[in-house]
Amino acid sequence: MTKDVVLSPLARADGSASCTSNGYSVIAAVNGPVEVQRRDEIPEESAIDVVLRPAIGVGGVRERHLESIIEKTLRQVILVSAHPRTLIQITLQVVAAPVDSNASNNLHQSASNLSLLPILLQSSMLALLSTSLPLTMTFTSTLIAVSRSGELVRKASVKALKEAASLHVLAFSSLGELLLAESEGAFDVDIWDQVYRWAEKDCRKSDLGDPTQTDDVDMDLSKPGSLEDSLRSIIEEKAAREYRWKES
Amino acid sequence: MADRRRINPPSGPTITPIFLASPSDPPTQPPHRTRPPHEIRKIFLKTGLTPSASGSAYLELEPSSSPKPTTCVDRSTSALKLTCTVHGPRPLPRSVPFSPHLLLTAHVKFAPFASKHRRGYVRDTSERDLSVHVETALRGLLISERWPKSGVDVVITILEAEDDGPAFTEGGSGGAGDGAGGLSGWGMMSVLSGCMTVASAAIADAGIDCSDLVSGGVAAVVRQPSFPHTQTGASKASPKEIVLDPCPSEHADILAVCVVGYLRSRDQITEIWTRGDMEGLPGEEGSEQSNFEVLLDQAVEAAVSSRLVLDAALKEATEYKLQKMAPALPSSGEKVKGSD
Amino acid sequence: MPGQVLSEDVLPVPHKSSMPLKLGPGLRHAPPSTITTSLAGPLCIDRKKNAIWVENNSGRYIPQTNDVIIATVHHSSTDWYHCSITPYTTFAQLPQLAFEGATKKTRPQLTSGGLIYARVVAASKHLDPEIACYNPSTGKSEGLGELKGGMVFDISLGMARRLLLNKQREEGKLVILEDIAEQVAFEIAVGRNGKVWISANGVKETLLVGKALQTVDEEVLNVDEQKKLAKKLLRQV
Amino acid sequence: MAKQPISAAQPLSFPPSHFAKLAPRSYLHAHLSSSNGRRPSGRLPHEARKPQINTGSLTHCHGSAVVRAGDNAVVCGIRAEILNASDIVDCTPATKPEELEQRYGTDEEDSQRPEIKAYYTLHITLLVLSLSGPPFPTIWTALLSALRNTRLPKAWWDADRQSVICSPLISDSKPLRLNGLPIAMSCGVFNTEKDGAGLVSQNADGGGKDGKKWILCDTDGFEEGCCEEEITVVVRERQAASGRGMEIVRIEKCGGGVVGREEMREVVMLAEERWKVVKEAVEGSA
Amino acid sequence: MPLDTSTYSLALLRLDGRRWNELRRMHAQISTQPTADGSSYLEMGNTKVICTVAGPAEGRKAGGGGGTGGDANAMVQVEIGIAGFSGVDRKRRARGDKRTSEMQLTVANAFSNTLFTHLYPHSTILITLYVLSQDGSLLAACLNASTLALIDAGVPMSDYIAACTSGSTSSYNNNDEAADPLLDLNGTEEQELPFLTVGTLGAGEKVSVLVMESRVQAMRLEGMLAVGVDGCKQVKEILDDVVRRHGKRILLERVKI
Amino acid sequence: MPPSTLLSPSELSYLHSSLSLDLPIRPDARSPTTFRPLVAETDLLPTTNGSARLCFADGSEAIVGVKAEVERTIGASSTSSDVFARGEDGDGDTKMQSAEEEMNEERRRLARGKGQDSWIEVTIDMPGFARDDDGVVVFLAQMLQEGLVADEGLRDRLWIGWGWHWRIYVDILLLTTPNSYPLPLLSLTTHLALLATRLPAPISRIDEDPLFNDDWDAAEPLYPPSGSAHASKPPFTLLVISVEDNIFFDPSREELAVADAVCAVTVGTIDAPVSSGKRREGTPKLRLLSLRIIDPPARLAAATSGTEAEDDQGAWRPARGGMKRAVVGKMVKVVLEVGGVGEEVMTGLEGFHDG
Amino acid sequence: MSLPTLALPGQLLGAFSRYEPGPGTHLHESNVYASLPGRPTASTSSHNPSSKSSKPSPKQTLTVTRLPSMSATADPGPVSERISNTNALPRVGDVVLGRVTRCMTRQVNIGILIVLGASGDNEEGMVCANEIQGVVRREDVRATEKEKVVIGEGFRVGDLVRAVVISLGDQSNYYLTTAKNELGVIMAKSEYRNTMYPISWKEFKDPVTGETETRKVAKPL
Repeated sequence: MTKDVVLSPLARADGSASCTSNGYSVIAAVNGPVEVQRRDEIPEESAIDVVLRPAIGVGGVRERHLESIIEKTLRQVILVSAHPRTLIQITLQVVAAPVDSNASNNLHQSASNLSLLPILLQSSMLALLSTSLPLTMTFTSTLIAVSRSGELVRKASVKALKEAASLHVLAFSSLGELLLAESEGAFDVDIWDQVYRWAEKDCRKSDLGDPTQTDDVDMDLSKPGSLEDSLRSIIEEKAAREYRWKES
Repeated sequence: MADRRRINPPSGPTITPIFLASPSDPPTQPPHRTRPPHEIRKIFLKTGLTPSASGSAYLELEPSSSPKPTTCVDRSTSALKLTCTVHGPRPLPRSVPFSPHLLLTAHVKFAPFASKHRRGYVRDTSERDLSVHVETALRGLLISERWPKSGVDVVITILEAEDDGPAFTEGGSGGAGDGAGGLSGWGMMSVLSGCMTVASAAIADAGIDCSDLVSGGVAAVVRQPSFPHTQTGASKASPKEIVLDPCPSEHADILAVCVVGYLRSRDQITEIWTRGDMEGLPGEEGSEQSNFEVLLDQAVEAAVSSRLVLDAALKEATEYKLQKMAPALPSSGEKVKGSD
Repeated sequence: MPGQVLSEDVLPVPHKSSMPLKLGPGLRHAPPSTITTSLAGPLCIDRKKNAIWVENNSGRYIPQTNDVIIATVHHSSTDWYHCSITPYTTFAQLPQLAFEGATKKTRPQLTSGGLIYARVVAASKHLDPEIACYNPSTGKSEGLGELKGGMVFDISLGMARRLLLNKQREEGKLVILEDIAEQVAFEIAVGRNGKVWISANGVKETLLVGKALQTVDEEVLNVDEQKKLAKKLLRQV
Repeated sequence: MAKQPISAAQPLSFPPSHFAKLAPRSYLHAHLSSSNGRRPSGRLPHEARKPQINTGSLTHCHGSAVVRAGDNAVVCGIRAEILNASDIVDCTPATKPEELEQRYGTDEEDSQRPEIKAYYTLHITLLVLSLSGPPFPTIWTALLSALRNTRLPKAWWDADRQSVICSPLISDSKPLRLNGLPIAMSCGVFNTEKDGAGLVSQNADGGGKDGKKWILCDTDGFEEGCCEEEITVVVRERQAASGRGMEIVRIEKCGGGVVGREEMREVVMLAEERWKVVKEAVEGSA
Repeated sequence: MPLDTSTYSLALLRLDGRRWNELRRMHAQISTQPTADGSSYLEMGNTKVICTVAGPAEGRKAGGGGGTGGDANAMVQVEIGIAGFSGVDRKRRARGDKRTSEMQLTVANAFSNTLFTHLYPHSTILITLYVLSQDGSLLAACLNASTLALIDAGVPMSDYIAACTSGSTSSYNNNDEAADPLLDLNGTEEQELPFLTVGTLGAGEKVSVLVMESRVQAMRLEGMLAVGVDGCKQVKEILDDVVRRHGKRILLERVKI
Repeated sequence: MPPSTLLSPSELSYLHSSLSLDLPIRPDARSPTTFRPLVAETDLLPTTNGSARLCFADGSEAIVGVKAEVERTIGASSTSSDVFARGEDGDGDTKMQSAEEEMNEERRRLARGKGQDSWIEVTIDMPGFARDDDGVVVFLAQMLQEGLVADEGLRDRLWIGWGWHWRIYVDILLLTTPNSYPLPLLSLTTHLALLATRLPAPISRIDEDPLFNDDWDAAEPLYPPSGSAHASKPPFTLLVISVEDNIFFDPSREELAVADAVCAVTVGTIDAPVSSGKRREGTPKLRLLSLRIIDPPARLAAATSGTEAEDDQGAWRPARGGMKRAVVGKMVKVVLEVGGVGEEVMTGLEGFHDG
Repeated sequence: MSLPTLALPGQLLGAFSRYEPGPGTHLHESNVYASLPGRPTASTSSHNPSSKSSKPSPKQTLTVTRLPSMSATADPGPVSERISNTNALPRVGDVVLGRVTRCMTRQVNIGILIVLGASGDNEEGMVCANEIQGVVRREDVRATEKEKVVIGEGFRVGDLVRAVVISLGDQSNYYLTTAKNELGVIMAKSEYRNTMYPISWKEFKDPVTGETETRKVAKPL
């Protein structure tokens, strides 16, 4: 799993994490709480600034949009009232994206848009944990595609994504709330319901996911089990490493 | 450099469709002025259409020449459509040094689809120039020392511009494109007059103390359309006349135009913008007045008649407010604040 | 993990009801009696002190009252020095008279860039932290004040905490310093803000000590490894 | 207890406008938890504002629309311009900075002409004249109405002029083909859990924990300020393939954890209601 | 080919009739602008530059030009305006133009190290250069003009900065060993030949500015540099002369009064 | 760009009142219409088609360079109407002497009305204005350009032949920081530069691609010198201020500071063909090309404390409202009238050019 | 001459000989003109802030009521939205309500939300569209023993404060004072974000936790 998730790879940042999954690879860095510009200072909370840089070129409209989604979500997670009038800056750099045959074509950009979202969320979550900023909860997120024939696909390939009838990204908090839901394509409530259930299984503690879902549905965090479990295990490992000195 | 604020069309120049001028259609004939020379076009003016602003107004000139049977995709005569929002008075941004009075800034912007030639998203020279004109017209109006250390922004968006008639189309992309390029045509002048009127209404709507209202008026020297189609006019001199509120597309060649921002109740002028050759007007030799003065007076005439509309619109709005506010605050003077 | 609610049984039962439960970093108390974690890390419980907290090593230092820190003077105003404790955060206020025996006449002249060893006297999330180089009650410096010469090394917050434990060897499992101290004489000041100031006779020695600490920190060496390292380094001098 | 006179009485001593400014959340909370459960705007929580649409008013545009919904006002102007195949660098269709737009870029695609000589490029400009509350639904409606209103002139390649020539006759021009009529609805979630929702919650329903939650359709500017969680749903009638009925084409929800499965169903139903209303407004305008 | 190598090798004369180590006619005046604190007008051949100096003045404008020196020193700011008509064919340089700003930076750095900026803390010295016509050696001309203007403004400096260009008689591609160095290239020569701009501190060997942006064999470099530095000496003489004459005039006027 | 005067409110009010007397008194005892002395030279830049340098009394200085380039006229093709026009006019010219004389004559006649605004480009370079599109700079550029293009005589002279025309770049360089409205300075300098501008003489026929006589001496002046058949002068802009009912030319900074209103008046000459021959020898008749009101600096500068009544004689405060119609009329008259300020200035400038 | 029921800017209202120009009017060539659209009213009130001399004038004072801009569109919109875009700017002597945005050792920054009249009467308050920066300097916090004031003990970020404008201040801030009994914090939340109630002139109490926090408490009106 160290292959897919690395905690604090960056020495200078207060906290950082890098994730690799499904052809994407992202490095997230968190800095904060630091001094905030007078302009966007919030009296009773800390401002959160998400910066997303695409693999190639500079960010545009699409990146801004993703940034706003991530910012809204993290605001729920970070204990913003703990550090008022400060800035918490999250920088997300897409290192690698799956090669898209006709990437030039905008029409499918939106698809890749969503498929990028989970790993962005995931890596920023991990980066936050490594920063040890006070949080209200943790969360995990996953991407589920619905093919034209109506069956659900996890970890859809680029091709599958392109052909999918609809795409769904859902994020669940450790308290079991649905934190975020982004869906596009054509579908109806029942399909969405199904997606919801699948996603919940993937994300939440495995004890409420049924045994059939043990195949590697998670963000490649190697050992089976839900994303939340793997998240936990990552942290445990970190702790173990840091407090090695205690034993012996 | 690439525009990252919006999703852009395919890279590569796009051009406005060129229409086949089939002589059969009436619309392709240049429209003629149907109004008498001293009549201005109908103006629709209403305040308070933009609730999110401190004050706002919308102005529309109704196309004078009778709307044609719309068999044609691009209607050749367009009507001026302006919206103006006023923000403030509000505290000045930190960057601006302390000022004991109200600082006014005006931003005039054409919507990209406002004119025949597609406009860019950044303000070009002609737009900036218009802004300067509008500021000049308004500054004289405000009783600015009643609003210390504060600023007010007047934002005018031109949804639809006067299409600039011959002067414009001939002059190529009149200044829109090339940096400090050529001037844009006569249409600009009537746009300015509209801007002044609408801005004045919006400012009054925002409840900012003014010494008067300013209304715009345009008058032009035109060569009477003796031969409709000759552009090479100079040689064959047909009689010149002065018309109020010229609609550029209606006049084969306009020789000079004068815009004024006029304060009626003070009989003063806060803004003049005049261009062109105003020589050889009928009855120039005899009279004491120079051609310019004759033209100026006519422009003022136009301003006076647009002032009527301005007053009416404000009256209506004010009555509306009064009856709305009736419960809100008892109409006794002392309780009003924020002034002086 | 953040967001977890600590069940009652985890909480230490106060053997003396008089002694209230102390909540360390990483825990939030929402009245009446729910305690939720806000940090990720091992949960530590000290039954004697009846305290409970979440260990964490990384991240940025947040000033806490009574912490000792190493700060850099950025600039000075009429009666304040403005010092930076961590980069890019608001400056801490150091009253110019907050030194041992400082009066209007005899106040220490600190230049920008100067190092000081100070104690956080006031830290609230709403106010800029205030620090002092003496104990307000006694007026004694208690080892605080300007740090002259020497060098500052960055270490993790956890390491800083370990170094400040009064029983390093037992609790902190730190032997490296003692071992080195046997052969190299040096002064050391440890700031909670993840900075350690070291001054030895020569630059070489200073570096040696600093490097030693940093390696111990980064590679999380246990006692024997530390001893090894100490030997290796000492061989060089 | 002494608090009653203070915490209860004091706020009431403000006129409503002040109360709204000083403690917006409590103000909204007070309204919603009052007997009639209406919002400050007098609307019911699930009541949306009806859009007023008029189209085709802009002369220099091939299609245009002005949409007002409450205090949101948006102008959309669409101009078709000719892009000679020769100058094409990449074939991204003209779109505007709304993520949905890309999804429905296909709408414009229809308008591209099969000839190799040149394409129509639609320059779509949206101006928000007045903003209060989430603008997207209004913007989207404006865009739709404008697209429906757009007519592209008949065009052909004129060999000797070496350029594309268009017929000026409206009779020759043809409208755009849109697939379906997707309508967007957004609503906010007002959640008093996070804060001990100020004054009012001090009464019976004491704030802090077990706070109340409301789903407010089509929030206005004031309410938007009080709602963190925001949901936008876009629905349209099913396309031919999978029979009749409605289908969802987009869900966007972030900023909070209140809306789960059941709530989502509820929201979608509201969206479908909304669809009917807006649909007739849009069609009425044409 | 601006420099006909064949004829050159024979007559050792350049197209404008100069010999290899000959400067172009150089003409300069001091305090041409009455309103400015210091000003100068300088011609190197057909390259004509006007320079005005404002300051040292309290406070500093944010950004602009190449600002250097800490708060304790004066900041030297340089603005270079290249007139649209200065070139052979009309070309408008935008303000943000990269080449211009690079030149600004070069000049700013050169002078913030030569001037005694520590005498004027928290203040700004603004050097504004107007290029009226350019025909090679632009940067050199700017440097020389600035020196004069600064002297006129009475800003103390350790010594003159005198600059000129030097090149090599044949382009990089046909690298013949026989390539000789050239002094003070004009516009056409600059287009064809490798060249560098060198500015020395006073008549000494101290090189304070050295810019080369063209490709040339390393071995030629030394020769070019030598010639360049030598040229700077000559330039320094000329500048010095200008200053002295100006000084004399002022003294005379004093006497008259 | 409000010129900052260091005058106290009371000084201002004194100045204002002394200027508003029936027989106004200017600080430097000038008559309302006299100008301050100025220094100028032309043809200082060999690389340009025309150039001028002008220095005002207050030390402000500007350099203008004019460059002309041949350019293909977009979308211009010898359409039927033009051809027709040619034939028609062709009948008239039997008594033309030499060939190229005739050609020029014909070119001149055909050019009529063909000129385009976009053929003339004015750019201004000002120290201290970081951005080229700063409101003030734009406004000045537009102002000057307005004057130039308003004179169709100039526009037409740029016409070379079917499909070809001159494009003129007027680059204005302000050397000193603008301490007052630099408009007149820039305009007069431009005037001189244009006066000195010469275009290579075309030797090709109008319907073929242009060829030019590369002999600079043979080049024709852009503005035919006075005396010649088609004599005309470049337009120029004057700054006129009004205090109460008095008007003043070439206002100093202090005078500007108390001006009730400021006007920029652009005048040009009437081309020979237009005014039917009744032109006095030497100076051609003047006409108004454009005029606009400029914000008086007093409005921009900090107004004194908010005393309500306007009639209080204490500190002077900038007047509210606008200017009177009559005053504007007066300004124009004084500029235009035969032997008026306009002519005076024009002849004055011509002196510099010839000398 | 009777007053018109409705006046527009620049409309003649009466001669200076008969009327004093009050708010919403101005003087031009010794006549009083309206400077706002609205209903002019004449009143014989001795105190008229606008008259240049303090001597009580027998003349009537003319005023024109400022009216907020209102959405002319069909639906009225929430009251807050309708009123909030009236442009209120504080004047010296006005009572203002604002929220503490930041505490520093020497001053508290306050975002002014509502400008009440000089009388401090709620009814005539004006809501600021976007909050205006104000500051209470340490010496202006309370009237007595100013030098002992510790900002941290008087205010917390988020508190609601009633204060009086003492000067237009510098380019960014209005200067305010709370040095009066009825001025100071009127509404405060505890660390646990519960609204507290005042129990003394310098303390608030959290009803839920029962903890108290110190403030510069405003005496409830």
